[in-house]
Amino acid sequence: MPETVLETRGLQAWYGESHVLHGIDLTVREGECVTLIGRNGAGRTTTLRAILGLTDRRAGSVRVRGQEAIRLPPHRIARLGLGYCPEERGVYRTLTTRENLTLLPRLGEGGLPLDEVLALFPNLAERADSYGGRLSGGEQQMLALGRILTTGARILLLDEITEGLAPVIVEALGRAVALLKGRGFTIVLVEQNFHFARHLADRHYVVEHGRIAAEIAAHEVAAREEEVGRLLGV
Amino acid sequence: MPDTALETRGLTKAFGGFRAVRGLDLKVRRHAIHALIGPNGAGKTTVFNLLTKVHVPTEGQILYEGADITREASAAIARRGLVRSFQISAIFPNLSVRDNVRVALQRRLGTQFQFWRSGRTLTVLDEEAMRLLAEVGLAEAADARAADLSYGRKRTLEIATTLALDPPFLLLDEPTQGMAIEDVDRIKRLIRRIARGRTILMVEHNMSVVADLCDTITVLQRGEILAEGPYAAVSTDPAVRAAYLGGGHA
Amino acid sequence: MSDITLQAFMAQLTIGLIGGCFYAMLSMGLAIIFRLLNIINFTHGAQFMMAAFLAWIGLTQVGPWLGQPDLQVNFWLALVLAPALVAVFGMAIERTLLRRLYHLDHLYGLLLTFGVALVMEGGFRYVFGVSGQGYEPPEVLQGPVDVGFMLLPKYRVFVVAASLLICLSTWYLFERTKLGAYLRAGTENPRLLQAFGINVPVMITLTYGFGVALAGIAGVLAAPIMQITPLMGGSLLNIVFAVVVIGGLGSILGAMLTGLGLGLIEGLTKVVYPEASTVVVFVIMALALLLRPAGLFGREA
Amino acid sequence: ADTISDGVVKVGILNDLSGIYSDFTGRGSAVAAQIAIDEMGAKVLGAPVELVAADHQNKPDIAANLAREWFDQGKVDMIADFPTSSTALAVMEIAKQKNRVTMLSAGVAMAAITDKCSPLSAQWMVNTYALAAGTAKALLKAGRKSWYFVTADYTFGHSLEKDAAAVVEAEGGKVLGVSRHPFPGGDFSSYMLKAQSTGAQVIALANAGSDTINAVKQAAEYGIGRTDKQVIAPLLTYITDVKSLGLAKAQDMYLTEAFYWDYDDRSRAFAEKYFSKMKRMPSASQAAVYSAVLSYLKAIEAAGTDEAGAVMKQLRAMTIDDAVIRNGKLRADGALVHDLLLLQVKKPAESKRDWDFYHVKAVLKGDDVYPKPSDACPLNAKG
Amino acid sequence: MSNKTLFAALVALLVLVPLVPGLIYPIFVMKVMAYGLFACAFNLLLGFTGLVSFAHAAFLGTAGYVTGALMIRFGAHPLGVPAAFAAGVAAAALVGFAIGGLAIRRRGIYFAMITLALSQIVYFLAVQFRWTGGEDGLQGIPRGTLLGLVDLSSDTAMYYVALALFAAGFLFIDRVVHSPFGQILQAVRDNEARAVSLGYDAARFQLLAFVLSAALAGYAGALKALVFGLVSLNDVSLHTSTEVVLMTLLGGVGTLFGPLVGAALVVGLQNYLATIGDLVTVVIGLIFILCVSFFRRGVVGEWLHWRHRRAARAARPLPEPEHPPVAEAA
Ligand SMILES: Nc1ncnc2c1ncn2[C@@H]1O[C@H](COP(=O)(O)OP(=O)(O)OP(=O)(O)O)[C@@H](O)[C@H]1O
Ligand SMILES: Nc1ncnc2c1ncn2[C@@H]1O[C@H](COP(=O)(O)OP(=O)(O)OP(=O)(O)O)[C@@H](O)[C@H]1O
Ligand SMILES: [Mg+2]
Ligand SMILES: [Mg+2]
Repeated sequence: MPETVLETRGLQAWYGESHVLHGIDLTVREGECVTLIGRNGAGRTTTLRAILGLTDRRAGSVRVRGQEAIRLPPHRIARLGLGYCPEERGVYRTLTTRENLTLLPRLGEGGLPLDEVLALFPNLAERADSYGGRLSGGEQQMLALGRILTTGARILLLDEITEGLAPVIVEALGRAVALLKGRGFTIVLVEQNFHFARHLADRHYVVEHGRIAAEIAAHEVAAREEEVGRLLGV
Repeated sequence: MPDTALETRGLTKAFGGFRAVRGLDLKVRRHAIHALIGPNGAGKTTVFNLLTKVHVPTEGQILYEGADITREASAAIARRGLVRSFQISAIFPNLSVRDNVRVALQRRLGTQFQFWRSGRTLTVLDEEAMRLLAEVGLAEAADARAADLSYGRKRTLEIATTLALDPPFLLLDEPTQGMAIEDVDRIKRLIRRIARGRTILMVEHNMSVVADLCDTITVLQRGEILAEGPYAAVSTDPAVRAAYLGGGHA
Repeated sequence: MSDITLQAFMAQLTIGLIGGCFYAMLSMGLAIIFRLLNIINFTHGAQFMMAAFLAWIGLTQVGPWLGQPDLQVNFWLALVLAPALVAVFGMAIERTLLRRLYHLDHLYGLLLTFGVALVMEGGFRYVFGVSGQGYEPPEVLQGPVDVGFMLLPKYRVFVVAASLLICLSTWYLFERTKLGAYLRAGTENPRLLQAFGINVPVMITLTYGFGVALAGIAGVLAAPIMQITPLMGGSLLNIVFAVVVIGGLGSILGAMLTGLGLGLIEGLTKVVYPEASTVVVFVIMALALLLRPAGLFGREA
Repeated sequence: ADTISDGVVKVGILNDLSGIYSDFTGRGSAVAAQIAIDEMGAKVLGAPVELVAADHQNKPDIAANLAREWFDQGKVDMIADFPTSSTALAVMEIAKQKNRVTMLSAGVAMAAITDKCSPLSAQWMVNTYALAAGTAKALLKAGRKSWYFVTADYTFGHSLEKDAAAVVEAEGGKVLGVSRHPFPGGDFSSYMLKAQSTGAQVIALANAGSDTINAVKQAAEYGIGRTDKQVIAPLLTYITDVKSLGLAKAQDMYLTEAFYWDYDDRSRAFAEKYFSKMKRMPSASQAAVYSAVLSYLKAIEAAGTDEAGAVMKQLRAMTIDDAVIRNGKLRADGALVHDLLLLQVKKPAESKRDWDFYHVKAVLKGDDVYPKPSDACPLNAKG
Repeated sequence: MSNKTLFAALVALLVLVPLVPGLIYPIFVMKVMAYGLFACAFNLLLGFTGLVSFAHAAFLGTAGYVTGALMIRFGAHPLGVPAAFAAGVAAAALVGFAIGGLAIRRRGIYFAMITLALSQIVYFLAVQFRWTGGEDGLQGIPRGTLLGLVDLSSDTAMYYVALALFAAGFLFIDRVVHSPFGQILQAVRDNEARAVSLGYDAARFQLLAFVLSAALAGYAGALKALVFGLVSLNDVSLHTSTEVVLMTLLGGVGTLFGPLVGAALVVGLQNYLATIGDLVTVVIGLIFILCVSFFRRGVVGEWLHWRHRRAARAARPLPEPEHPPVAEAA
C-alpha cells in the first residue's frame, strides 16, 4: 500500500469563539484523490484551512509525510509540499496574471512549467498581462488553480474549483485533475458538484457538523447511492 | 407600454485596449426570465457592471423602461428598481440576519435620512422581514449574526435581501453558485415564484437552472452575442456547444 | 514678486528641492509601511528625530559616557548605524506591539504608533530638553560649492544626491523585483501568501524595519541642517501625510515625485507668500482630491 | 494673622513644564521662586509662604481651569510666569474676577499692558516693544540703517516687527522687506537668502525659540550675516537658545535681555544659588520669577495684608531693585519699567567657561526703551 | 439597568453637585460635560461609521470662536446666548460639510489623513483671522443672560444650564444612533458596496453622519466657550483632535457611555498630571499604548463585554452587543 502522505487525527478548529470542527480524521495516501463532500456549512473548507493552519485556533494532530505539523506556522506547513487553492480564489488583484503565476516559491521538484499551465488554461495566456483583479470570475478560478501547479507541491488541497466555470471548462478541469492524478499528485478535493467528483475520486469523505459522517470508496458509491443522497441532502 | 423592460444599444466597454463588451444590443422583455450565459470571460459580469454603473460604458446606451439611464449613478439606478445581487456574497456581516433584510425593506419607508426619528418606527418591518426569511428557509436563523452563516446560506440571505426591495427588475449574478443541490432546488423554486410580475436577468453556469427557468437565453462570447433564443434552440446550436456547453450536455 | 532675478529664482528652487528630498524619503517610508502593514506610521516623525539624536549622541556623548572623550562616531558611520538602530527599535515595536493588531481595524495601529511617538518625544524631551542640539557636517562636506547661480553648501548638494539615490533604489526594489512582488502580494492577502510557503511575519517585520530605516537616514541627513530637537519630526509629519495622500497612498513612485514636487512648491511659496508656505501643501491636497480622488499616482481601488 | 487670607500666602507658578517653553521657564521657574521664598524665611507677617507649581501644557483652558481651582479652592494668592500670551491673558482675566494677582515673569505680550491690561497684573520681565526697541536703537546708533525682517507670522512676531520697524523709521533707517513665516518655520534658508539678497545691513529675527535657532544656524551654513556689512539680530532670544546654538554659530549677534547672570556681583550671587540647584544658569524669565515673588512678598509685608489691590498699590509705590531687576518702577498699566542689557554674543575663543556667552555692551535705561503708556489701556487714562 | 435609567441616575447625581459643596468642583464637572459631549460627538462618527476624523478640534474650535465672538459683541442682548450658540453650531456644521465633503472622496485610512491635513487649514485661518484673536485667542467672553431671565455669570446658574444642554445633547446622540438613519449607517459601515446596490448612496450617509458629528462637536465647543469664557488656538489644534480620540478609545468606542467616562478620565488626568510636569506626554503616550494593546474595548466596553460573557455562560444564545465595537476585520 502506498505511503500515507496526509493524516489528521481528532482535528478541531475554531473561528473566534465558535467551535467549527469537532474532530476530523482523514487519511490520504500518495497518489490518491479523495473528496470532502457535504452540505453547505458542514466544515469542509474549514478542514482544509485547519490543515494549513489558517483557522484562528486548532487542536489535534496533522501529519504531513509523517511529520507532525500542528505546531508549525502556515509557511512551514506549506513547505512540506502542500498546495492550496482557496474557496474565494485569493488571486492577487494588484499583480498581473503572469506575476501571480510565477509568484509562489518552489516547494518541490516537478512543478509544471509556465507554458504548460498556460496551455492547460488558454484564457490565462490571453490575459497574461492583466491585473488579477480584472479577470473574470472563471479566469480567476483558473489562475488560482494554475499557480499552485507551478510550485511542485505534490499534495493539492482544492476547494470548489469548478465553482462558476462554464461547462466546457469544468470538463477541461476534470481532464486536468485526472492528468495530475496520473502524474502522481495527491489530491484532496472539496466539491459541491458530485457529478464532477465521483468520476475522479478514489474515496469520498462525507463531512457533517464538523465531523466525518461517512467514508465511501469509489466502488461503493453505486451501491450506497441512497445513503450518499441522504447525506448530501439531495 | 412598450414590451421591452431593458434595452442596450451598441453597448461597449473597453478596458484599456481590451474590449470586454462589444456593441451589445440586448433586449429584455418585461416579466421574462432572461439568462445571460457564455464562457468564462465572455463579459457577462461586465454587462451587469455596466447596467448598474459599477463601470461606465465606453460607448452605447442603456434604456430602462424607455428612459435613458446611461449616465445615472449606481444608487439612482437601484432606486429606479433595477437591483442586482453579486457574484461574491454580499451581506452585512455584523448585522443579524433579520436586520440584513430590514435594511433593504427600510427603503420603502423613505426615512433613511431621518436621524431625528425613533428606531421604533422600524418595527413595522419585522413581520415582512420574517416572511421573506421564511420564504428562503432562513427563518430559524433570523437572530444569528450574518457573518456566522455558511457560504451557501449567505447567498440565500443575499437573495432574500434583494427581494426585500421588491424590485420590478432583478439582476442575479450566478444565484446558485456554491450551493448544495437541495439549496439549488429551493432557489430555483424561489426564483420562479418571485418572477411573477417581475423581470429577471441572470447570469448562470448551472444549465439545469437555465433550462428550467429561462424563457430567453443570450449566449455571449468575447463580448458579442453568439446566439439567442429559447433553451431548446440555443442548447443545440453547434457554435454554442463548442464554445460553452461541451460534450456533456444533451 | 517682480523684483526677483532669475538667479535668485533658481536658488530658491534649489532650496525647495532640498526640502523636497526629505519629504520624498519620509513619505516613501510611510508609503511602504502603509502598503504592507496597512498602518499609518505615526511614529515616523519620532523615528526620524531619534536617528538625528543618535547621530548627535554618537558624535558628542558616547565618548564621554565611555570615559574616552576622543571616541567619536563620525557622520559616515552614523549614517549607517543610526538608521540601523532605529530600524531595530522599530522592528522590536513591530514584533511586540504592532503584530498583535493586524487582525483589527487599522485605526488601532494608527493609535498605537501615535502613542509610541508621544512616548519617544516625551522621553527625549525629558532627557535632552527642548532647545535642541547642533551637529556639524563632516569636514569634507563643509563649505560652499559654486553651482553657477549660487553658492550652495556642499553638504546640501550631498543631501540631494544621496536622497535621490536612495529613493530610486527603493523604488526599483519594490516595483521591479521579485521581492517587490512578494511585498505587493503580502499587502493584499498575507494569510494566504503564508499558506503558499512564504514567511510573511518576518517579511512584514523587515519591511517595517526598512521603512523606518528610510526615516532614519533622512533623520541623520537632516541633523547638520536642522536643530536637533525632540519635536523636529512631529511638525514635519503632517506635511508628509499630505504628500502621501496627494501622491496616492501606497504608491511608492507617487510618494517620491510628490515629495520632490511639493518641496519645490513650498520653496516658491516661501518667496512669494511665506505666510502660506506650510498650508499651501494642504491646499494643494484639497485641490488634488477634488480633481483626482485617488491621488496623482494612485490606482483606483 | 487675619490680614492674610486663609492664614497662608500661597504662590502659584503656572508654566510649561514639558513643552517647547520648558527650557527657559519650566521647573527652573519654581526653583527660582523657592529661592525668593527662602530668602524671606518662608514667612510674611507671621504667615507661612507656600509654593505650588503646575504645567499648563500651553493650553489656555487648562491654565484657566487650574487658576480658577487654585483661587477657589487652593488658597492661592498670586500666580506667576506664563510663557505664552494666551495663557497669561486667560489667567489675568480670571484673577481680575477673583481679586488675585498675576505676575507675568515670562509673558512678553503687549496686550497685557495695552487693551487687555489689568489693575491686578504686572508684566515683570520685559515686553516685545522694549526688546525690539532696545536692539534696534543700539544698532541704528552704530550706523546700521537698512533692515530686513524675518518674522514669525504670529501676534508676538508681528508685534516685535512692528515695534522695531517703528524705531528704525523714526531714527531715519529703512525697512527693505519682510518674510513672515509660519510657526514652526522649518527650513529658513529661503528667507535668509532672500534677506541676504536685499543687501540689508541688519537681518532682524522677529521670532523666538527653535525658529530663531534654525534661522541663525542655516544662515551660518550659507555664510549669511557673517560680514561686517550684514549682521543678524534676533529680537527675542534667551540664553538657553544661545546655549543650544553654540557660540560658533551665534557669535557676534546683538540682542537685548532683561537679565544676564554674569552682569555684576549681585546677579552672580543669585545665579550661583540657582546653579547649585539646577546645574544650569537661570534664563531671564526664571530670574524674573525670583524677582517677582520676592517683590510680591515684600509688598505684602509693607502693606500689611495680602489683599490684591493693596499689594498692587504697594508694588507701584516701591522701587524695585534686586539681583535681577534694577531701577524698576511698576506703571499703572502693569509694565515694570527697568534697565535692560544690550548684549553681544562672544566668540568661542572669548568664552572662559560654560554659560559665559555675552559681552554686556550697554545698560539701556528703562525710559528709553519702554513704550509710552498706551491709550488702549483704560488704567492709563485714569492715571 | 437600561441605558435610559442609567443616564437618568447620572443626571440626578449631577444635579446634586452644586448643592453639596466640597463634593466635586462644579467647574471641573462642567469641563467634563463639555468634553464628554465632544467625545460623544466623535464617537457618533467613529463608532457608527468607522470613519476616523482628525479634524474634530476644528469643529469644536470653530463653534467656540463664533459663539465667543458673537457673545463679546451681542452678549448683552436677551437672545444673545441662544443666537450665538446656534450660530456656533451652524458654523461647525458648515466647516464639517466642507471638510467631510472633501475627505469622503477617500475611505479608510486616507480619510483620516485628509481630515488631519484639512484641519491644518482651519488652524491656519484661526491664526490669520483678526476676529479669532490669533495666538492670544478670545478671553473674557461674557456668559450673558439666558433670554434675559437667568444671569449666567453665576457659576451655579451656568452649571444647571450646562447640565440641561449636556443632557439634551446626549439624548439627541442616542436618538440618532437608533434612528432609521442610524440603522442604514451601520449597514453602510458593514458593507458599503452592498448598501449602494440596495439603493443607499453610501457617501451621502457618511457625509450626513460627519456633519452631524461636526455639529455636535460644535455644540460642545459653544458650551465650552460660554462656560469658560475663552477660546484659543489650542481648541482647533491637532492636539485636541487626538485627545478626543484618546477619550473615546479609553472609554470604549461604539459604546454609549464610554466617551463620557473617557472624557472624565482624560480631563481628570490632565488636572492631575499638571503638577507632575515633565513627563505628561510620556504618560499620555503610555496610556495610548496600553489601551490599544490590552484594553481595546475601553473601560465601558470591557465592562459590557465581561457582562455579556457572564450572561452568555449563564444562558445561551449570546445576546448581541448593542453596538459592536469598531469592526474587527479578519
Ligand atoms: N470566518 C468565520 N467565522 C466564523 N464562523 C465561520 C467562519 N467561516 C466559516 N464559519 C462557520 O463554520 C462552519 C463551517 O464552514 P465551512 O466554510 O467550513 O463550510 P463548508 O463545508 O466549506 O461549506 P460551503 O459549502 O458553504 O463552503 C459554518 O457553520 C460557518 O458558519
Ligand atoms: N476592470 C477590468 N480591467 C480589465 N479587464 C477586465 C476588467 N474587468 C473585466 N475584464 C476582462 O473582461 C473580460 C470579461 O469579464 P467578465 O467578468 O465580464 O466575464 P464573465 O463573462 O462574467 O466571466 P465569468 O463567467 O468567468 O464570471 C475578462 O476577460 C476580464 O479579464
Ligand atoms: Mg466551503
Ligand atoms: Mg491667603
